[in-house]
This record gives sequence, C-alpha cells and structure tokens, in this order.
Amino acid sequence: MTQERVEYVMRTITDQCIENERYFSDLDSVAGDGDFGYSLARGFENVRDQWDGFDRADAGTFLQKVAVTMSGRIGGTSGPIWGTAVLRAAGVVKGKHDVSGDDVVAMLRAAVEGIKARGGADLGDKTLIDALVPMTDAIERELAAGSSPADVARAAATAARTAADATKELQARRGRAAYTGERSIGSVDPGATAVAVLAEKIAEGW
Amino acid sequence: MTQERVEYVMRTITDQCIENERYFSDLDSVAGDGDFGYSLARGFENVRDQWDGFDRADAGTFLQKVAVTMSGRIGGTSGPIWGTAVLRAAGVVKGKHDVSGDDVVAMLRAAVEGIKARGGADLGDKTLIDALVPMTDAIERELAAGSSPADVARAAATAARTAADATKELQARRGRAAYTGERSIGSVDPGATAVAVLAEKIAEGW
Amino acid sequence: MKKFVNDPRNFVPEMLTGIALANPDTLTYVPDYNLIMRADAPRQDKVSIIQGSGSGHEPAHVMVVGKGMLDGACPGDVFAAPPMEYVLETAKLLRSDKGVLLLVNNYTGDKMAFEMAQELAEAEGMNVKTLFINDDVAVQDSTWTVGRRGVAGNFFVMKAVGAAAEEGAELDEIVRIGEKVNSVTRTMGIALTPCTPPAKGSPLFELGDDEMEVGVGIHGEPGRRRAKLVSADEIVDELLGAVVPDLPYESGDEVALMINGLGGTPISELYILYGIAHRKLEEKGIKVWRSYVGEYCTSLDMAGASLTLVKMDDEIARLLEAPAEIAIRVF
Amino acid sequence: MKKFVNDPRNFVPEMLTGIALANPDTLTYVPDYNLIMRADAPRQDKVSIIQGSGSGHEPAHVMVVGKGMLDGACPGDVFAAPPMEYVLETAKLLRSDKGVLLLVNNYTGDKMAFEMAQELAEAEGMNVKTLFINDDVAVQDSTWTVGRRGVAGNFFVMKAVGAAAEEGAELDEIVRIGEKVNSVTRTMGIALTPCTPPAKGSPLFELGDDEMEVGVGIHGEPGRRRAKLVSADEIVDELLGAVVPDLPYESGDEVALMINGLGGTPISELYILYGIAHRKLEEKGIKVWRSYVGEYCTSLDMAGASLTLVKMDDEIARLLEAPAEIAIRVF
Ligand SMILES: Nc1ncnc2c1ncn2[C@@H]1O[C@H](COP(=O)(O)OP(=O)(O)O)[C@@H](O)[C@H]1O
Ligand SMILES: Nc1ncnc2c1ncn2[C@@H]1O[C@H](COP(=O)(O)OP(=O)(O)O)[C@@H](O)[C@H]1O
Ligand SMILES: [Mg+2]
Ligand SMILES: [Mg+2]
Ligand SMILES: [Mg+2]
Ligand SMILES: [Mg+2]
Repeated sequence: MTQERVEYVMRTITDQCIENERYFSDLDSVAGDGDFGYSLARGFENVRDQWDGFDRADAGTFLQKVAVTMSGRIGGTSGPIWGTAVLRAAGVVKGKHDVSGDDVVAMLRAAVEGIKARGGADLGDKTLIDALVPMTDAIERELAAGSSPADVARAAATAARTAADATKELQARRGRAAYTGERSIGSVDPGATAVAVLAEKIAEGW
Repeated sequence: MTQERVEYVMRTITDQCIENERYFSDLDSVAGDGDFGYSLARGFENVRDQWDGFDRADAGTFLQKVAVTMSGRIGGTSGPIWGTAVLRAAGVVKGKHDVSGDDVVAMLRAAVEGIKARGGADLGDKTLIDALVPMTDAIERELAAGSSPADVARAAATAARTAADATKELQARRGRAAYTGERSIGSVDPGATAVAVLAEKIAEGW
Repeated sequence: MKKFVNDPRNFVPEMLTGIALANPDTLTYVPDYNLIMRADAPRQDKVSIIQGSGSGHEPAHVMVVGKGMLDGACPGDVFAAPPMEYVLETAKLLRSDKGVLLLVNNYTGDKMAFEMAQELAEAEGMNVKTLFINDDVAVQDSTWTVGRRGVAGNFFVMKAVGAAAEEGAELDEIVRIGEKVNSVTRTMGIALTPCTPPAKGSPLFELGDDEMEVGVGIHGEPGRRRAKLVSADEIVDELLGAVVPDLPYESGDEVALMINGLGGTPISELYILYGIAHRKLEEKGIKVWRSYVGEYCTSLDMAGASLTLVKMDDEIARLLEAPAEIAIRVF
Repeated sequence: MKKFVNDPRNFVPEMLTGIALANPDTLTYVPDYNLIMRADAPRQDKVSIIQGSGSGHEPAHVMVVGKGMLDGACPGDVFAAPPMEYVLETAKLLRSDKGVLLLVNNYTGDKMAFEMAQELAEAEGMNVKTLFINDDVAVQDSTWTVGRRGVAGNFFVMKAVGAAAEEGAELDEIVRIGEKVNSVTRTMGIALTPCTPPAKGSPLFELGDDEMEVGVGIHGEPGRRRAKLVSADEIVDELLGAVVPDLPYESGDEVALMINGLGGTPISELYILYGIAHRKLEEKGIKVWRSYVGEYCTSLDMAGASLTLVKMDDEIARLLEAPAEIAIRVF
C-alpha cells in the first residue's frame, strides 16, 4: 500500500478518536475512571491541528511525528501505551514509501510488543492487546490466502470486533479496571473496543 | 380553671411540639430554613424530661420553670420568642392556683406583647402573632358570651386555624422568611400554624 | 441523606467533641453550652472575642477559635441561633477585666439571643459590647427584616478584631475596628445545589438540574432570583456586578478577594472562580491585595460559592496579616 | 452538571491560572506543562521535589507547592496521568545539582509516564530518583495490578521529603525518608456519592440513595464492596478494621490520624468521624500524636472520606512538624 494509504489509516484513527470521545469515555466509566475518550480526543485533536505540517519524508517519519504529537498531549495510561505503539510501528517502516502487507503485520506485531513492554500486560489481561493480536492474526491469514486489500481490511475489522466483544468475559488484570477485580467481568474493555471501532471504520472507507 | 388545667395545656403543647417535629420543620422549609420543628422539639423534650420535677408552688411558678427549661434549649428565633411568651404569661398568674378566663386572656395578651417587644413584629408580619391575636380575641368574645370552657377552647382552635391558614396570603416581614420577599406569599407561616395545631389539640382533649 | 452521622440530634456535639479531641492542647470543650474555647482563655489582659450563630457553617465559627482569632464560639444547632443561655454562660466563662465582645451575624434569632445575653451579662456587672456583621448584598436593606445578613465576610471582621484583641487593644477600639472592617466588606453568594440539614434528612429546597440560586443565604434562604446555570465567567460577572457597585469599590482601590466555598464545591472550582474574578477586578483598576480561597463560611453540603471584597487600608492590612493559630490548619 | 466551569477542556488550565494569580509572589505557572512551581525554584542547594498525577484531587498536588513541600507539580487532566513530556520538561526546569525526586502515586498511567521521563532525564545526565506512594489498603496486592494505589497518605510523604529537602538532605537520604514514611502509612476510603468529572458531565458511577462504596479509589474506582449506608460509628469501625491490622498498628504505637474529605463532604462531618476514630484508637491503646482533618486528596465533588494512619517515630515527627508554606492557607 502507498504512503497515502498509511495517511488514510492514521487520519481515520485521528478523526474517529475525536468523534467517539463520549462513547469511549462512557465505556471507561463502567470499570475505569471515565477519561479514556477524553484523553485520546485531546491527543488526536493535536494531531488533527498539526496534520498539514507533518514531515512526510517517508511513512516511518510521518508516523513518528504523529506519535510524538499525539503522546505529548495524551495523559493517563493511553498516552504512553498508544504513543509507544505508534512509535514502534513507525520504526518498522522507517525510510519506506510503500508499505507491504507483511510490513503491516510487522508494524502491528511491533506495536503489540511495545505495549507489552511498556505496561506489562499480556494476552487475556483485558486490554487493547486482546483486540490487536487476533486482528493481526486475521490480517496475516488473509494475506497468506491472497485476499484483496479490501477483504483483508474487512477480515481485520471482524476479528477485532469479535475479540473486543469477547473481552466482556475477561477479568481485568491491568490498568485501573484491575482494581475492580471480578466486578470488571461483564463489560467490554474500552481499549479493545476502540481498536474494533477504528478497524471497522478503516475497512469501511477502504 | 385549675392549676391542673394549666398543666394539661402545657403538657399538650409539650407533647405536640415533640410529635410534630417533622411537620413543623417541613413547614419551615418552604420559605425558612427548616429547623422550626427541630428547635421546638429539642426545647420541649427538655420540658418533658424534667416534667415531674418542676416547682408547682403556683401556676405562675410552674410556667416560669417551664419557660426557663424550654428556652435554655431552643435556639433560633423560636427560643427567645417562645421563652419570652411563656415567661410573660407566667408573670400574669404569679402566686395564683386558680386561673380565671380573664387571666387566660391577660396571659395571652402579655405573651403577644412580649413577642412584639422581643422581635419587633406586629400583626400582619406573618408570624405566630397572626394566629395568637385572633385566637385571644375569640376567647375574649366567647367568655363574654358566657360559653362553656370546652366551647371557648373550640372557638379558640377554630379562630387560630382560620388565622393561620390566612397567613398564606401574607408576605413575611420578620424572621428568615422575610428575606424571600414576595416568594413567601403562598405558604402558611410555620409559627402561626403551630399555634393552630396546639389550639386544636388542646380543644380536643378539654 | 448521604452523611457521616450517628443520631442527627447529636450532630453538633459529636462535631465539637471531634474538634476538641483534635486540638487537646489548645482548645477546651464545654458540652453544656456547645462551647469551644481557647484553653488559655479568659486572659484578663485581653478582650475576649465570642461568636455564636448556628452550626452548619464550619469552619465558621467553632474551628476559628484560637490565638489571634476567637476566644470562644458557642454555636446553636444546625442553622439555629444558640439559646440565649449558651451565650450568657459563655460570656461569663470568658469574662475578662478588659471586656467581652460578642460578634453576631445579623439574623433575627441571633440578634435576640445575643441582645438578651448582653442585657443579662451587663446586669451582672460585665463590660460587654455587641458587634453585628452584615456583609451580604443579596438582601436589600429594609425596615421589615433585621437588615442585611452576615455571611462569609465575617471572617475578616473576626480576623481583625482577633488580632487587635491579641495586641491588647481596648474594647471600644476593637469595636471601632470591627465596625470599620464590616463597613468595607461586601459578599454575594450563589448556590448550585441545596443543602441537607442532618435533622431534616432531605434537601432544604429544590433546584432544577440546570438552575442556580443567585444571592442565596447561608441557611438556604432564597436569594435574589433563580436563574439558568451559566458559565463560570458569567457567574463571576453576576457576583462582581452585585458586590462592586454596592460599596462601591472603585478604580485605584486595593481589596482582599475571597472566594468562599459553600461546602459541596471542590477547591479546584473555587480557584477557577478566583482566577476569573482577579482578572476582572484588575480590568476595573481594582488591585487585589491578597487572596482568600477555600471554605470559610459554608452551608453544610451546598454546592456553591460566595465572593467577598474588603477595601483595604494600612490598618486593616496589618491586622489581617497578623499571625493567628486556629483549629483549621493543613499541617 | 453543577459546577463552576467554562469550557470543561480548560478546567485544569483555568484552575492553575487561578492558583498562580492567587499567589503571585510565591508561585510560577508554566502553562505548556500544567506546571505550578515555586517562584524560587530550582535551588541548587536543595533537591527538587516534583509530583505529577492526575488533576481532580486538589489540594493535592498543585496547591501544596511551596516552602517545605513540593518544588513543582505538573498534573495531567482530570484523573489522567500527565503526559510524559510534562514530567520530563518539569524535571528539566527544576533540575538541581543535588538531584530531582519524582513522587508518583502508584497507578499504571503515572508509573509509565514517570518511568519514561526518568529514563530520558537520566539520558540527559540528570540525577533523578522516583518514589512510589501506595498507601491504599482497599486494593490487595496482586501481581496483576501495579499494586496498591497512592491516595491521601501521600500528604505525609510529601511533607516529610519536603522538609528533608528544605534542610538540605541528599537525594538518597530523602528517598530513604520517603520510603520509610510510605511504609508506615495506610489509608482506606469510603464514598457516599460518585463524583462528576467536568469533561464527562455526569456521575462516574451510580450509588443508591442508601448505599456506600467501601474502599473507593480517588478516581471513583470501585472499592472492596458496596454496602448499605451505616452510621458514622460503624463506618469508622469499618475503616479502622481495614487499616489497623494491615501494618499492623498496635497498642503502644503513636500515630498521626488523618480524616481526609473527598470533596463533597463538609468539614463538620469530618470532625464527627475524627472524634469517633480518635476515641476508638485510644481504646485500642494507640495514641494519637497529631490530627489532620480536612481535604488533602479529593476526588472532585465526591461525598466521602478516607482515614489515614502514620506510625510515628522521632524522625517522622520532626519532619511533619517542620514549618511549611503553601498555597492552601486560611490567612
Ligand atoms: N498495563 C496496560 N497495558 C496495556 N493496556 C492497558 C494497560 N492498562 C490499561 N490498558 C488499556 O488502557 C485502557 C484505559 O485507558 P485510560 O482510560 O487512558 O487509562 P487510565 O484512566 O486508567 O489511566 C484500558 O481499556 C486498556 O485497554
Ligand atoms: N421577629 C419575629 N417575631 C415573632 N415571631 C417571629 C419573628 N421572626 C420569626 N418568627 C416566627 O418564628 C417562626 C420561625 O421560627 P424558627 O424556625 O425557629 O426561626 P429561624 O430558623 O428563622 O431562626 C416563624 O414561622 C414565625 O412565626
Ligand atoms: Mg481511564
Ligand atoms: Mg427556621
Ligand atoms: Mg434557624
Ligand atoms: Mg485516568
């Protein structure tokens, strides 16, 4: 995919995180502290405001600028987590203008590793990792099967949504929701759900 | 009437002020600060607790002890107002064991004068004076007409109630409710209503 | 009712017990008269300063007893003036050769109780003066009420007379100072929610989700009007619009600026109001001499705030800056 | 939402502006990093003490910047850890030859931001240490969470390290002191109502009219259990029952006792709780060394309170008694 595609993906994430401020915060009110949407929205508003001025030398540089712009303003857990994720993804495509399907998988794997390293969470701890990993697996599968980019995107969205919904059954083991213990069971994880929303929007506009 | 009757009247007032705590406070919440019932109840609980020990040398002494016991515990406006009223009434029957109808009228007039002197209120200012004065007038009228004590008590109750209800139309000019200006119109005065409740109970048990 | 309370009837005594236990070296509690007094009072070389008023306005007044402030406070029940007996007995316990000053927030019940107590204390040969505080501009003067109410501005009167008394000033001089501070102090409050008296157990009045009460009294008395809740900027305009022209405070004046919380409003919001008010005053050419932000005179758990201005001069500045030590402290 | 606020997004900057305007001689405001710092900081002859954490806990931490306490506080938005950039830039602005201490309440977001900032500051050659505060007994230790939360007990850590830094102690010594105070400090809180974050505009959780949340977190995190609202006596039993056995505090111990208001509870009720707790501790043979009653670490407008005990020794006593001057003051 082209660098424009990368920009399209990042732009969709940016717009959606601003648009879903209230929804994401409401999700975080159930077992968290209700600021997830607010934090993301403030960070991505910063990205939107500086959008035209980002260095677009290559896809990696572009994503790195986005990461720094965003995480300078996102507080809470999401600042370091999302900042680290985008930074690591940026590192994979440093110097590249064209991003292959394999690159996308590698970027997502790098992002997940970054998140794990930063916050100590793993699969099953009821965080956004639980949506990111199945989504990445789905992309890898579809690419191997030779699906069209649009089909890959659709499969990614479906996998993310299914996985996000499944976080309902999990007990939170990281972040603020972990303090609630068993009371966190029964509601979806805000971070995982945000991943699903973003994946769906990206697939829709592909 | 005998000194026992005086005790009966005082006892009814005492019990009713305790029993109607919430009702009287609710009345005071409309345009006042909601503590009227609380203040009276605390004061009269004190009277009830010390009831058996009061000096009963004569009606005046008895009432004076009640006044001191009560007003030592009633705060707010009602402490000085009710304390002064009972003290003044006590003065009228100092040394007496039998209390005539004329004495009753004189006691009530003295009480009203005491209240006026203490708080600067007059008829029409939307205070308990607006129930006490018509009630006293009715007693005087019935006595002049030679009615039976029970009939006098009934007439007093009716007059107090009618007058208390009529305070609804008045604008408060004294006490906390006066701060509300025209907004005090439309609700009855708690003090006047308390007088009506007490007069009715006294008549009932005569 | 969402309160930490045992029997609501014991609300005031249990609170006073807590204050006394929290300050064993400096305060004495006399349960019979709801009295919190300085452990070292009365001192015959200084005028004793006494406040009464109802409870529910804490820290006013029981928590501002201490060096450089009050010698004693004998509150009534929540929102009820103290019984006359409390005031009289407190005056007797704090009797000093230099005299006793009774500070009274101007309400019917308080006025009657304090005036009765003063009469009786004088009859016993005591030298007692009464000083009325009436800083609330929400209530217009009127021959029908006892006049304007005393609200959060009473802090400045207490601080000034407390400092003067600590310096050994004579009673008449202290009265002069108190009257002067009162005469240059104006306050206006606003409620966002009602308060809930513990004995009543339910809110004292009702206020719609999008309403505020402009000019509310510290006992939940209705104010000038009920209005739609507006932004912090507009609220400050409303408060300054009532307070500034009343004295008036004018360009070139120096003022103490107090943003007082009414009990349920967090201090973060009080500082938002403070910042706006400070800027708007300076725009009018009125210089803020010192800030007072926090809870000084509350109305139980009412969400709301009041704004007070004191026009400064050198004498008042010196007295407000004098050291004082009271129960309310951070450290 | 019953709040004094303009645009909720500007809640924190407007509050910080107010604090700075209210304390022009002692505090400096650096809007880019939500930073409130001492006007005289950094001083090269003392370690700089920095706190971060989310906003909404005022007076913690922006209002406790000052002599003998913090050199700077760089809060995030309401209930959100500050962005790493704020912490890093604050550490740089407060860089001192004697080093910089970062105080962190133990939450995932704060931990990550401060650890990232520390790494980067060290990479720039700075001498930086991080100290975690985790006094909340409501949360059981667990390998799954970052462990216990930091709540109102952080006041004692700040006070002690602030005093030590003011005396010129070295960074390692200050860390030792902070860790010691933290290790003998335990807190448990209880909520009677939820709080309403300004940007959300509605209560963070729901609590029935007759319910309380036992062990609530200062961001409205659910506690140990939800229970029927009980009397003040029973609530104190519950809080002491959680706190006392945890260290444990034992007969013969001397403790500092803090009753901290969570924002919406009036100080009258805090003193009721204080009185009960004081008596119950003395019944257990635990002596109260000093009282701390008021708002220290709040959760916006939440009605509720927390109880903190600190086991005293001579060193801690000396540091807690050392003079300090901060924005939060009465006079
Ligand atoms: N340790 C962690 N590692 C990875 N993701 C986490 C971790 N803790 C929380 N999260 C994610 O962050 C989301 C909450 O973000 P946010 O509201 O910004 O955090 P907080 O308010 O607790 O600081 C959760 O829904 C979860 O997906
Ligand atoms: N100046 C006054 N003179 C006589 N009665 C008064 C006066 N002011 C108020 N009252 C009476 O007192 C009642 C209120 O009593 P209370 O609640 O104890 O007063 P507050 O709470 O205002 O101190 C009123 O309903 C009225 O009847
Ligand atoms: Mg959150
Ligand atoms: Mg009343
Ligand atoms: Mg009253
Ligand atoms: Mg948060």
